[in-house]
Amino acid sequence: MTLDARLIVNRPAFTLDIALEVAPGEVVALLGPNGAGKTTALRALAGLTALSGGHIALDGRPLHTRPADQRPVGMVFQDYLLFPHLSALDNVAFGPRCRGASRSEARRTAAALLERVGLAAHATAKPRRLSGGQAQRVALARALAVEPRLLLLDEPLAALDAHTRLEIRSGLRRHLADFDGATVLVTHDPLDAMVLADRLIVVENGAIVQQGAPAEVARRPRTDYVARLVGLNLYRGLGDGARIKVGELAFSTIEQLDGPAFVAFSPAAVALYRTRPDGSPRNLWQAVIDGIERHGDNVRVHLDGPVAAFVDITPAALADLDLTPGQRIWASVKATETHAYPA
Amino acid sequence: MTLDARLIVNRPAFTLDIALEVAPGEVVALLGPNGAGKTTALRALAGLTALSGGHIALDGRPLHTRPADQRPVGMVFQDYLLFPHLSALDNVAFGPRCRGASRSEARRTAAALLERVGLAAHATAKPRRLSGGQAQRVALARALAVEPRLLLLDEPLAALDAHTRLEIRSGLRRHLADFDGATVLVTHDPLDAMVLADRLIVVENGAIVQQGAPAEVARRPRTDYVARLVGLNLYRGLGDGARIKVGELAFSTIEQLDGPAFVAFSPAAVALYRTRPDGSPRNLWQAVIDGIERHGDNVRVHLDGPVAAFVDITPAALADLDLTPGQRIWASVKATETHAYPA
Amino acid sequence: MSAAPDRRLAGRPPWVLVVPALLGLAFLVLPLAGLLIRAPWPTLPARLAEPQVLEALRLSLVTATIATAVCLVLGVPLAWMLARVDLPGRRLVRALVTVPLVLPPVVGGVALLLVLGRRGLIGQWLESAFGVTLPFTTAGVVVAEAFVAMPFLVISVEGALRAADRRYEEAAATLGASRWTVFRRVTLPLVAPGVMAGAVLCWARALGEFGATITFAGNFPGTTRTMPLAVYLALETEPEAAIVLSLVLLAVSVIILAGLRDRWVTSP
Amino acid sequence: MSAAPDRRLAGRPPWVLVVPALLGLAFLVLPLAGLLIRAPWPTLPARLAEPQVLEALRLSLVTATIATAVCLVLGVPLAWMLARVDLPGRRLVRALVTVPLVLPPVVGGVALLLVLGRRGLIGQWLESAFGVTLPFTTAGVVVAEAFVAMPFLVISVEGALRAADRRYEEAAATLGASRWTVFRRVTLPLVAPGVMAGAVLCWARALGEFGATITFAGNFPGTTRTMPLAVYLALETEPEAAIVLSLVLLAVSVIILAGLRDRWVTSP
Amino acid sequence: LAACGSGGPATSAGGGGAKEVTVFAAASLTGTFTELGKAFEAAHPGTTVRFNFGSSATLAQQIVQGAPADVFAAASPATMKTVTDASLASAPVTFARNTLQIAVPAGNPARVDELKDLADPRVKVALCAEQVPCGAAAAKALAAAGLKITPVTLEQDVKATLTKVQLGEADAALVYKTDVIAAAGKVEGIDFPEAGQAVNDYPIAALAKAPAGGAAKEFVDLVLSQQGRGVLTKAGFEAAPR
Ligand SMILES: Nc1ncnc2c1ncn2[C@@H]1O[C@H](COP(=O)(O)OP(=O)(O)OP(=O)(O)O)[C@@H](O)[C@H]1O
Ligand SMILES: Nc1ncnc2c1ncn2[C@@H]1O[C@H](COP(=O)(O)OP(=O)(O)OP(=O)(O)O)[C@@H](O)[C@H]1O
Ligand SMILES: [Mg+2]
Ligand SMILES: [Mg+2]
Repeated sequence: MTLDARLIVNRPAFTLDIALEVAPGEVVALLGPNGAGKTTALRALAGLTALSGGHIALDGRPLHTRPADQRPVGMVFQDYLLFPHLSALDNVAFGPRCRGASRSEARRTAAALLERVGLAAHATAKPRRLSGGQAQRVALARALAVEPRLLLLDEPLAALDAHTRLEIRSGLRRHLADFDGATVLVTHDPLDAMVLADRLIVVENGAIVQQGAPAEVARRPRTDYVARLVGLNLYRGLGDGARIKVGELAFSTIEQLDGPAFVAFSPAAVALYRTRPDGSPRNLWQAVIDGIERHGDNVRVHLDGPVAAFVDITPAALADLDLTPGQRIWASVKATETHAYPA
Repeated sequence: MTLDARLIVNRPAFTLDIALEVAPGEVVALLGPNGAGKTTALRALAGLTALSGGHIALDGRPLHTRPADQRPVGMVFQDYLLFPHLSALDNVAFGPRCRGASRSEARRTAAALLERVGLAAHATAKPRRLSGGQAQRVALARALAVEPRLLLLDEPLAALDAHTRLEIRSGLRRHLADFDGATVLVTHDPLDAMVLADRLIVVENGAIVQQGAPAEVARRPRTDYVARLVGLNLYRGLGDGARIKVGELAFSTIEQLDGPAFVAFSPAAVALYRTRPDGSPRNLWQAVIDGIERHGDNVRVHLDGPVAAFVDITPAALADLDLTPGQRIWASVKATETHAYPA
Repeated sequence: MSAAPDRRLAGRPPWVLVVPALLGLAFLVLPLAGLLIRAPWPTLPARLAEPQVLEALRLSLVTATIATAVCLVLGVPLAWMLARVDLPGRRLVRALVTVPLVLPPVVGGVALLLVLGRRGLIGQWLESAFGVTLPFTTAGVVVAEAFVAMPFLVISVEGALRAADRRYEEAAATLGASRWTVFRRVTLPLVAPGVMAGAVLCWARALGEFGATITFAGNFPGTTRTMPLAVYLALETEPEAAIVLSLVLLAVSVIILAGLRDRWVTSP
Repeated sequence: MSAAPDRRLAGRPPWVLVVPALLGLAFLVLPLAGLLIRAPWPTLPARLAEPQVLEALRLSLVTATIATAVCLVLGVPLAWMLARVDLPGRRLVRALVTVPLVLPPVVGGVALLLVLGRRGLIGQWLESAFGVTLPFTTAGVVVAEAFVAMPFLVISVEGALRAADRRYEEAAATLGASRWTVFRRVTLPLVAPGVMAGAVLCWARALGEFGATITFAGNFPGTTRTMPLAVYLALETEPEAAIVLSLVLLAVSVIILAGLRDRWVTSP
Repeated sequence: LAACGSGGPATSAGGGGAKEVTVFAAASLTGTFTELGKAFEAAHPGTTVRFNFGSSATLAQQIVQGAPADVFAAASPATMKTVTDASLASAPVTFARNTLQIAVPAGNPARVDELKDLADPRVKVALCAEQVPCGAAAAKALAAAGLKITPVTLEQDVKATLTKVQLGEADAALVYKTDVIAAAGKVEGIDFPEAGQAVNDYPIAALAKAPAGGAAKEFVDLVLSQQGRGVLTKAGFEAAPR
């Protein structure tokens, strides 16, 4: 393990307590809602916030006893915090200079890194003259210039527009792949996390609620937050063979489970009927329409009832069914479309 | 038309020149990359930035001659700008007070609006105690409290995390539907625009490059920016019956077009082959793999060659094909999967 | 939003900063120590009990406070004009605001006499029209102190206004607030800490004001003899008494400032 | 990021602000008008040509500038300590910094003598160890001016430091910068406008300094007679000459400040 | 003309029969005049004496600018002249004179005995500036002695000069005898013959437009009376020739 940490930070109204292990070359994404403690965790790793307890070990050596400027850590801040009075080159050269390199040496390192992120042409530009994407790449180069063993990125893509974001995301992906230290990335965009990370850690309210490979987390969300993030309906119930009891409903699933279990299904997998259908779908319940909104090319219907659910239908279906909020309706999901797993 | 405007703003290195018509009750989204001039357009409508030319008419009366505080306009700013020293209630009551209501009257209006956005319980909270989503709703209530004829929203969802965003978006959608004036919404998130707006106006570099219903824009992007936004590959070429010449390639399409034309297709519609396939797809070209990244559950492959393209394939396919960057490969798209339209 | 950095982890303050800082502090505070050593401690209680001391102290505190209020009423709008209105020749106006700072206070007092004295440009008219004369009255003390102290307020508040986020004012304008309403209900509450800091500087300067006061308002016990004037007179007869008076003035102001300043400086 | 609001559209400035602002400006500037009216214009050129005037002016500018430099060297680190280091009793220290502001300048001069004079606490030792005496020297003028002017610098710079975005300093720390490097290469460049504004206040105050200077450094043409001292003495015999000298001092400082201030105040 | 406006300054004659005499006096008279003021009040029940002590030049300026003063006691004929020139007072009378002494710090570290010792470049001498009365007097005395000395400082007033000696900054200074007496114990005074040729006269006058009218005259009379002379000589002033 490159990084092995237990981070405990106590604040008046908030406690962070998470354990974190990152292998060399691995990229771990911390995902979570606003105020979950993601930034606090990064700051604790960087030495900008004191630990109330726990430890941080990097390559086997304790890190939490050292001040921020003596940790082999590179950090990319949410809004980059490029020094406004220095050129892009001098921003990148700042770290090597602080770590003892001569001026010309530091500049050489900086120029090489700017070259690598494709910004050699902007070396002399001041940060205010850089676009968001360019600034992000300079910030990355600046963090990498100190040859860190641990790279920390706080919402590196949040300040970019959707267009730039796509490009910068793949660029970042490439740079992270080249980096052989541990990387911890904070984001609240699931797509960023999926694309960039080898492993997701979902933090809610200062504690880890789920972790695993991106695809695994996406397929088997364990909290409402994660389910919404990946666009699934999720319920927690009690398994009893091929049925999972959720409140007054019992979902039929193909998996055989006993004890506490989750059942998840996609909003597109739900079918709606004006009258009680008489067909194969095993999971059928009556619901009330809570709201209707456009969702991409489709329409998303919010259902209330024994369980709350999202349903995606086509505009044509909407017109056929003539749905309005407040209306009672039947909803069904085929057992084969559900996915159940132990809670 | 409620709003009929031609906005011209000249800046040293930038010129905005757009015409804007919004019907009563209509929601128009201004979509565009960073620096396109979206915020400038809103500020010009609100009277915070002077027009260099053009005009603004609201309900037939000229608006551009009046100072900001005398325009019947409500604005929701990107980071809400709730007055930090006033409670939520007093923030909302601020506008009515300024427009001459008595203190108790203004508070009654404000309380009713906070009730409507579901924040009656937080009326006495100071903005710093509100979550992002709550702050956004207070900002909306504040803007609506002056009973504007024109509602302007600058990236109303940008500051929220993905989780909160979903909820707030549908809430906002509901509130906008209730509003009978003209609404102009700025965003760079295509999903926000699709969900919230009746019509999209895409602005690039100070000028309108495309407008239309969301589905129409999504199906028939006219610029690279829009195409990327909606996740399509887009090329501009010369139609010649059922073929469109794009550089050295000629795409077969089902539409019959002559003259300048666009052809668009989804990344998922592209198939990749290690050797030249011998099958039905009519559009076939040889490309070089430029990069590979995870994309949700799938893998996105960037192709270089006669045309640049994104291709989405499953991880299984990736493993089968054993693709690596730099490799040469064959790509094909069925004519039925392409969509062509006049440029 | 940004978390307060934890200082325990920030490394020790570097000597290259601590040494000059301590030197600077010593430079400002050691002379005070000199006064303390010289103070006639045995006779101190008796001297403090003298009614004139209390009278002068009360007068000093009252006039400095009223002068600060006058400076706030006139200076905050002036700072607002400098920061927010596109004046032609704003640079000149701003430089003129510093005039009372550079003018030796005694000359400032003479200038005030020339303008507001009984025979002065405006004073003449004030007297004939309203029967108001300022020199040699407590009001005159306030005028002299306000004249000398106002630049500090104006310059501080202008700085705070320039640093404030203008977008709140724009938001208020879109809600229909006139510029006056914006100023009163948005700008002023937002820059309150800056105004407070400026008022503190202004008050301290007014409290220590001597030259303009004695020249413009004279030196009458009970009406115009503030502590600095009492110190001056004591210096004529009993230097020890002057030290005692100075220490009283300092003690009172340090107690008041130490009680108030942190709240103002630290609130964002 | 936020666009500069366009003032043409912002509506006319409200009278309720403009009137007090203009009153305030008049209050600060009218006394100057009084001086201008009283100035003996016919004899002005002859008076200005006197070599002592130029000598005093030169001395004033030189000492005020050196005093400002001293204040920068000692005051900026002190401001940094107050703003960035968790001192016990910081509120008291900050209140003590304002001592020279409240102390009547003449008493300030006496206090300086008690500490740095020939028989003073430290002056004694300075003389025996280094043969340095400060009173009656140009260096003494600088000391007196720096003593009186430093609080303005410290308070302004502390305000600027508190207003600065600390996160840049954190970013520098993660790049391996020690606190000194952070201060030198990040903090200082970022608060440069605040430091400049403080230096301007400090310089203006030093330029007008009278009481502490004459008390601590004395008054000798060429070495310690600065403009305010010349003005004061002229006032004893020839008020007209005093007015001329004051106007010269004011003109020079207004020209210098008008030439410099805007750049500093407007840079963010 | 006599009462200057209802909203007038605090020094104007108060109502209810109580009278006020406003005396503008040189700061060097603080001690003696305060004592005389008490005596005056004792002798004239119901009348209060209000003093405005300051630099003579400042006081003269204030009077010229319309200050409501009844009596002006200046530290030099020159400053009194400013007031008489403006026709605000007539016939000033010299009520006291002050002679110079050499003041040296207690113990006389520089061993100064007579005036010419001040010419020794190793002796740091503080003088008053020539613009103020004690400086003018010192210049006269030095001229009479035919001495040219280079002082280290030309002080704004005699107290400042004395402070320099008291604190040991200067080895010697030419100040008034009254000041040496007031600082007894901290400085030593040395008489010198040339002092006789540089006597400084203190003129006093009731002002022409004195709001207090006759009471002003009475105060001047008190200062000039035997009682007044007694107080002044006790403080080290020389009585003016009758
Ligand atoms: N300086 C601070 N002092 C006290 N509490 C703080 C401070 N900074 C943050 N907090 C609190 O700590 C908790 C975690 O905040 P943190 O900034 O780590 O969240 P986050 O997960 O990064 O959220 P976001 O997505 O909004 O950036 C929140 O409850 C927040 O209010
Ligand atoms: N105050 C200003 N002065 C000069 N130029 C400005 C100012 N504000 C913005 N600009 C420029 O005007 C152009 C349009 O900016 P605007 O803020 O309207 O873009 P936007 O579309 O809102 O972008 P974003 O998505 O980043 O908010 C940009 O080139 C920007 O640099
Ligand atoms: Mg965060
Ligand atoms: Mg914008």
